[in-house]
Amino acid sequence: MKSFALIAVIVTGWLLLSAVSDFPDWGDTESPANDYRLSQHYITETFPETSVPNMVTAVLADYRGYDTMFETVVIFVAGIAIMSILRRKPLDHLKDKGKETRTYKKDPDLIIDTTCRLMIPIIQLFALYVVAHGHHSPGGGFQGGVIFGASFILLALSRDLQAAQRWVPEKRVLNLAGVGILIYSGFGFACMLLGSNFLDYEILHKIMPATPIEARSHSMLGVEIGVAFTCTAIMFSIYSNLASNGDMKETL
Amino acid sequence: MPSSITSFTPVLASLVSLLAVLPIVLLGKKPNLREGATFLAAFIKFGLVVSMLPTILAGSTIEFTVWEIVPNLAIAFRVDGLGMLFGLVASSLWIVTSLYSIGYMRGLKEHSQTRFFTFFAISLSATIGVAFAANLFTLYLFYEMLSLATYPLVTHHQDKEARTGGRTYLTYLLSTSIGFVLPALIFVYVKTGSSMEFSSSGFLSGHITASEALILLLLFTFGFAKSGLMPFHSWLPGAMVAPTPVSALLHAVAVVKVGVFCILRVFTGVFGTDYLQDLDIATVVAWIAAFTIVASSLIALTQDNLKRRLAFSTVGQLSYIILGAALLSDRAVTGSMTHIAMHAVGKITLFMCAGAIFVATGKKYISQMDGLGRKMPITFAAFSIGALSVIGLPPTGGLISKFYLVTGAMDAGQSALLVIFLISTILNAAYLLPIGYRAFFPKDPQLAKQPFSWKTTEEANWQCITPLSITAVLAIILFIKPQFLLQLAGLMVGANG
Amino acid sequence: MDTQRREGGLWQMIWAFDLITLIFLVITAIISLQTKDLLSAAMIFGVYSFLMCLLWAGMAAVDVAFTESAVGAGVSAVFLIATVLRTTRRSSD
Amino acid sequence: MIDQSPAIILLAPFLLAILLALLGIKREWLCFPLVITGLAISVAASVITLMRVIDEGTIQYFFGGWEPPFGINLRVDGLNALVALAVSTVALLTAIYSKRAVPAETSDKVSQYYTLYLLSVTGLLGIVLTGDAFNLYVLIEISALTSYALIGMGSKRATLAAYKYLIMGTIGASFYLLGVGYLYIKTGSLNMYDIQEQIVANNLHGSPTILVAFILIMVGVWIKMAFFPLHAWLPNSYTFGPSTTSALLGPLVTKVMIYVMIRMILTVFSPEFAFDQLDWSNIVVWMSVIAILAASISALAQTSLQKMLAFLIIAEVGYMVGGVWLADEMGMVGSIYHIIADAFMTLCVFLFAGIIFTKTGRRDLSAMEGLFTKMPLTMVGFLVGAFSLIGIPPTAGFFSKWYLIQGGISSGHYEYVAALLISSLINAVLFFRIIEIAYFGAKPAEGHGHHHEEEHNGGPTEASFSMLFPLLITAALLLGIGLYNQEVVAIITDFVSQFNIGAIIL
Amino acid sequence: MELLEALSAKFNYWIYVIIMMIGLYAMISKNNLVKKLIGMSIFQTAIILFYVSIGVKEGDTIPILYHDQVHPSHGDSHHGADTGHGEDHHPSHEEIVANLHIEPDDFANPLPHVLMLTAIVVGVATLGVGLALTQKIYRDFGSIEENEILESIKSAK
Repeated sequence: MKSFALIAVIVTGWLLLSAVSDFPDWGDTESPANDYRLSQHYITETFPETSVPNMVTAVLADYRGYDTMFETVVIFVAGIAIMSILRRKPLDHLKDKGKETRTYKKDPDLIIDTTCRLMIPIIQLFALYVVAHGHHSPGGGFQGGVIFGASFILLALSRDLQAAQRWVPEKRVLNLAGVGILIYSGFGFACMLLGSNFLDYEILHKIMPATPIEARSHSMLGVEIGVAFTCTAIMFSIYSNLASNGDMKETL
Repeated sequence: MPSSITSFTPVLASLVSLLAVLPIVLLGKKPNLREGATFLAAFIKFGLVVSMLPTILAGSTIEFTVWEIVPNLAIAFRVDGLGMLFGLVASSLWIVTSLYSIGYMRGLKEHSQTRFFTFFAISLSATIGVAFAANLFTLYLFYEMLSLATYPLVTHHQDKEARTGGRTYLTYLLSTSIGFVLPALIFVYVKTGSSMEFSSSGFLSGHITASEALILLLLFTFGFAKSGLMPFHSWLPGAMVAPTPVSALLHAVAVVKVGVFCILRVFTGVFGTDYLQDLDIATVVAWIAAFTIVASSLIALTQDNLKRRLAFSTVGQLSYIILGAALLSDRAVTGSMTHIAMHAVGKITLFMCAGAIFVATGKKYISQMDGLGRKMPITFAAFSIGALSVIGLPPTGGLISKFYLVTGAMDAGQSALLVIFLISTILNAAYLLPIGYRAFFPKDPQLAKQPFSWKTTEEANWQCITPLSITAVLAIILFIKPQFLLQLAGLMVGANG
Repeated sequence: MDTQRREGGLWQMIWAFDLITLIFLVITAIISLQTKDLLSAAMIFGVYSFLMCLLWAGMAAVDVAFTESAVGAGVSAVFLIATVLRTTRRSSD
Repeated sequence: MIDQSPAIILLAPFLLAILLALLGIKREWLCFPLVITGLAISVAASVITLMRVIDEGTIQYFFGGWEPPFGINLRVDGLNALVALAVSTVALLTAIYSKRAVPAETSDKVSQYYTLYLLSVTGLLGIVLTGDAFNLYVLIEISALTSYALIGMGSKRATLAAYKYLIMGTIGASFYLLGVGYLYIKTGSLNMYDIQEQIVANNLHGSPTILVAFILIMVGVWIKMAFFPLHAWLPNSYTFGPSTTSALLGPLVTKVMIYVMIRMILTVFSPEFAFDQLDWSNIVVWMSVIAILAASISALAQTSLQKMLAFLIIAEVGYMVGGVWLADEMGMVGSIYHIIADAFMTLCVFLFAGIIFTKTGRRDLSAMEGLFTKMPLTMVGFLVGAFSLIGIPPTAGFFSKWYLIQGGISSGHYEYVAALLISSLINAVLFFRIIEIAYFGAKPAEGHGHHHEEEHNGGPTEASFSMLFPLLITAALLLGIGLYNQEVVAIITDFVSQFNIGAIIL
Repeated sequence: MELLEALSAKFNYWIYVIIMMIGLYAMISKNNLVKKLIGMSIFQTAIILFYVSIGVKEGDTIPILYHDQVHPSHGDSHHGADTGHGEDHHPSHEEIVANLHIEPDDFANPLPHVLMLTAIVVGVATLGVGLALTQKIYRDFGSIEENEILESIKSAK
C-alpha cells in the first residue's frame, strides 16, 4: 500500500505542479480570476445592489445563496448522519459494560467551573454579535453558529454532558437544526410564493417595510440567523454523539 | 414487380398463440378447457396462414409495419413465398403436435402441464414471427424470443439431466446469437443505414468490402446456431432431454428450422444469391455444411438412444438445406426450401414415433426395440415411412427435395458435393432403415417366432397414434402433390432471376 | 482612501510572513501525521489549522480565517480529541 | 409568472426532508407519506420540465434572480431533464419499496433514515440540474455525506465499507473541486457555460492548467462513479448497506456521475478539446474495455447476489464511459440512453435482491431456490431486469446496447464492441445461474423428476404489495423505455447533435 | 535569481501541492483510521489554501467596504433604518451609491472566500461523519487499525 501511495502521490503531485508554471503570479491583480467581470462585479456592485458592505456576506447569502443553503444542509446532514450512525439507546450500552468506561460524574474543578461560568455568556454574546454584525464585519451565521455551539461544548466539557443537555436536550437540538434550515428555505419559498425566483429576496419588499434593496439586506440577516441556528444545534449534537460514543450518557 | 398488400393478418397469425397464453394460464386448473384453448388457437393460426396462401401464390406479398422501434428500423411483417412455406409447415404441424402432446403429457402424467402449454404457444408465436419477419431486425427479435421461450420446455423435467441439457442449449444459442448475430446485425445497420428489409437482390451489395462480406456471412451462418451447423451443433442432442412433443415440434420443426430458415433468409434476402455468386464466398459455407452432413451421419450411426440418433440425423439434414442455399443455383435453393417442409414432416413423424414407443413401453434405446413392430405395428409403419422420407426414397416427399438439391448441385457445377450427397444418403439409410426392419423382423429368433395379431398390440393412446399417422400420410401426399410447395419456393427463386 | 491599501513595505512583510507560515504548515502537517500518539496528533492538527487560519488572515481572507479558527482549530480538534478518547490513543503509524 | 418547475424538482424533496426531520421523530407513521409526497411532486415537476424542454428548448432558472455568471442557475436541457426524470422516478419507486424494508432494517432510526434519503435524492437531483460548477461540488458532497450514513446504518461490515467510501469519495470530490479551482484560476468564472465561453474567448484550450483541470475532474468523477481501477469502494458499500440504500444508490450514484462526466466534456470543456485535441479516445476506450471485462469476471466469482450486482454496476459504468469516449455521436447517444435504461435495470435487480434479502435473510445465491413456484410475480419482475441487463429484446437494455455497439462499429472501436458482447454473455451466465437455481433448486434430483409437486411447504412466500409494486412498475418501465426508445433517443439526439461530435474526428 | 523569482511568485502554489500530497499520502497509506481522517483534513485545507491564494491581489485589503465609504456622513451605522427620506444625517442608499468609488484592485477577490467557507464546512462535516464511522468501527471490531480489522473479518469467516 505504501509504495502504491507513493506512486499515486508522486504522479498527482507532478501533475499538479506541472500546471503551476502556467498560473498567474500569486497576488497578480491582472490574473483572470481577479480581473474577470465576475469578481469585479462582486466588488463594485455588491453594495449598490444589496447595501451590504461585506462582500463575502453578500455573495454568500445572496448571489450564491443557493449554495449556502446547501452548505447549511451539509451541516444538517452531517448531524443527522452522525446521529444515525452512532446513536444508540442507553440500554444497549449497559450490556457491554466490559469495555473501558470513564464515568466521572466529576466534582467540578473550581477554577475551570468559575472560568467557564464567566466565559460562556460572553462567548454566547460574542456569537450573537458575529451573527448580527456579519453584514459589516467578518462573520455571519456560520461563524456565529459554530461559536454558539462551542459555548455549549465548553459547558459539556467543563461539567458533563447532562449539564449541557439541560439547556439543549437532544430532541430540541434536532428541531432547532431543522428550524434553522426552514428559516433559510422559508425565505426562498416566500419569494417563490410571491411570484419570483427562489431566494430572490427583492420581492420580499412587498411584505417587509423596506425598499427592494434593503429587503435583500434584511433577508440576508434572516438567513444568516437560520444558518446560525443549524450550526449551533448540529455542532453540539455532533460533539455530544462523538463524546459519548452515541449513548448520550457519559462525557469525556 | 409483385404487388404488395397491407394487411394485419400476418401479425395476427403470429400473435394468436401469444394471446392464447392468457386463457391457457387462466384455465390452468381445468385441463380439458385449457387444451381446448390450445387447439382453438392452433386452428385459428392455421386458418389465418392458409387464408393468405392464395394471395401469395398469386405472386403478391402481404406486408404490415407494426412499430418503428429504432430510427429507420421497424418491427415489420411481410409474407412471401419462403415465409409462407415455413409458416404453413409450422402452423399445420402445431395442430398435430398439440394433439400429440396432450396424449403424451397425459399418458405420462407429467407435472406443470400449464407451463408446458403456455411456453409451447409462445414458441409458436415466435416461430411464425420469424417466418413472416420482413427485415433482419424483426427476425432477430423473434429468434431470441424463441430461444428463451423454449428453455422452460427443454428443461421441463427440472432434474439434473434437464439442467445440463438446458445449460448447453442456452449457452450455445445465446452465445452465438449475442456474440455473432447481434454485432453482424448492427454492423449491417451501420454500414447500410437501411431498414434491413429482405429483398431478393439483397441489400448489402455495394456497402461492404469482400472481406467484410465473408466475415458477415460466417457470423450469420454460425450465429444462427439453431441450424445445428457444426461445430455449433451439440446443443441439439443435449436438448433431447425435453419431453418428446417438444423434441418433435421444436427440435425437428420449429427451432432448428428457424435456424436454417434464417440462414436461407440471409443468403437469399440479405446478401442475395447474385451478390454471393459475384463474391464467390458461399463455397466455404457449402463445405462446412458438407462436412456436417457426413460427420453427423457417422455419429448418428453410433447412437443407441433413439432420440439422440434422430437428433444427429436432424443435424445432418439441416445441413442439406444450408448446403442447398450455399450452392446458389436456382434448383438447389428451391430444393433446400422444399426440404424444410419435407424434412419437417418426415422428422416429426419419427420423433412422434419415438415418443409413442416411450409412452407405451418406456423404451428409449434402439437395442431394446427388437421385434417391437409386432406390438406397435402402426407406430413402426409410420416410422418406416418417416425414415424413407428423411432418406429421400419414394414414395415420400423427401425424394422431391433431394432431387432438386442433387440437380442443383449439378447446375452449380459442384460435382464433388454430389459425392457427399451420395455418401450421406447411404449413411442415412444405414442408420434409419434397420430400426424399422428389426422391429418387424427381429434378430432374436425367439421374438421372430411370435405370431402377429392385432389383438396383442400395445399401441400408445389414440392421441399419440393419430398425429403420427397423419404426418406419415402427409409425407406420402407430399410426394404425390408437391406442386404448391415448389410453386412457393419458385416464387422466391423466380424473383431472383 | 489609498492609505488603506497595504502598499510597499507592509505588503513585503505579508509576503515574508506568508512564506514562514507556509513552511511551518508543512512541518506541522508532517508531525501531526507521524506522531504515534493520536492525542498529540489531534493537538498538532489544531496547531496546523490555526497556522492555516493565520495564513488566510494574512491573505485578506478574513471570513475564511474566522471560520477556520472556529471550525478547524476549534471544533474539529475537539471532535478528533473526543474520538481519540472514545477509541484508543495508540496508533501503529 | 416565472415557471418554477425546474426548481421544484429538487426543492420538493428538500422541503419535505426538513419537514420530516421536524415532524417525523415522534410520529413514525408520518415518514412514509411525506417521503412519497415529496418524491411524487418531484416526479411530476420533472415530467413538466421535460415537456417544456421538448417544446421550448433549454430552460434556465436563476436562483436569487441573479443572472449567470453572478448567481447560480439551473440550466435544463434535454440531457438534464431526462436524467432528472429518471432519478426522481427511481427514487420514488425505491421509496415505495422501502415501506417495509426500512423499519425492518434500521429499527428506531426511521425518520433519520428517510431524512437522509430525501436529502440524498435532493443532492443527486441538484447535481443533475445545476449549471454552476462549484454548486455541483456542494451537491456532490451532500449526496456523498448522505450516502455514507445511509450505508453506514447497515450491518457491521457496512460501517467499514462506508468508511472506505468516505475516504475514496472525499478524494474524488476534492479532485473535482481542485479541477474547478484550476478552471477558475484561468477563466475567473464558475458557471459552466461561462467557463466554456471564457476558454474559447481566451483561447485557453492549449493551456496546461486547463489540461490538468480536465484530468483532475475526470479522475475525480471516475472515482465517484467507480470506474474500474478506482472502484474499490463500491462492492462492499452496496452489499452490506440496508437494502433500500442499495436500491437507491446502486442505480443512481454512478449514473449521475456519468452524467457529470458527459456534462463536463460537452458543456464545460467542449468535445473538440476532449476528443480531438487530447486524442485520448483510444486510451480511455481501452480502459473501459478492461473495466468491463474485469468487472464482469469479478461478478462471476461472487456468491452473494448483492455483490454480484455491485460488480455488474461497475461493468455498466465501463459501458458508459467507453460509449462517451468513443467520440461518436451514436456512442454518446447510447451512453446517455444507457444512463436511463441502466438506472431502471439496476433498480429492478436491486429491488429483487432486497426482496429476497427481506424474505429469506440471506444474500447468497442459493437463497433463491425454488422461487419460481414460491414467488412467481417477483420472478417475473426479476426476469425483465435480468433480460435487460443481458440485452435481450425488447427490454431497454437491448436497445442501449444496440446504440452503444452501433457507436462502437461506426467509430471503428471493435475492441469495445467485443467487450460489450462478452460482458453480455457473462451477464447471461450470471443471470441464468440464478434462474437455474430458482427453477431447479440448488441440487436438482437425479433422473426423471416429478419432485416439485410436493415441495410447496415452507420457504418464502410472495413479497408484500409495497415491495412487489415498484418491482413490477420498474419492469414495465424497462419494457416501455425499450419499446418507446425512439422517443427517448430523439430527445437525446436533439441534445447531442448540437455539439456536432461526428464532425470532430475526420 | 530568475528561478528564485519564479519560485517566489508562485510559492503558495508550490507549497499547497506539497501539503496536499502529504495529506493524500496519509489518506492512502496510513493504517490508522483516525490518521487517515487527519490526512483527509490536511488534504482539504490544502485545496482551500489554493483557492484563497487565487483571490489575493498585491496590496489588497479585506473584502469589506470601509466604513467611511458606506457612511460618508457621520450618521450612526444603522443603515436600513432609514428609508431614504433624504435628511442630511441619513443619506439615502442611492445617494451613497452615487458617491461611491470602488477600485476593484483595492479589495481581495471575495469569490474564493465564499467558496471556501463552504469547503471548510464540508470538510468539518466529512470529518465528523468519518469520526463517527471510526467510533462505530471501534465499537464493532475493537480496533481502529485497518489491517487488524480486515484480519478479524477474515478470521470470522
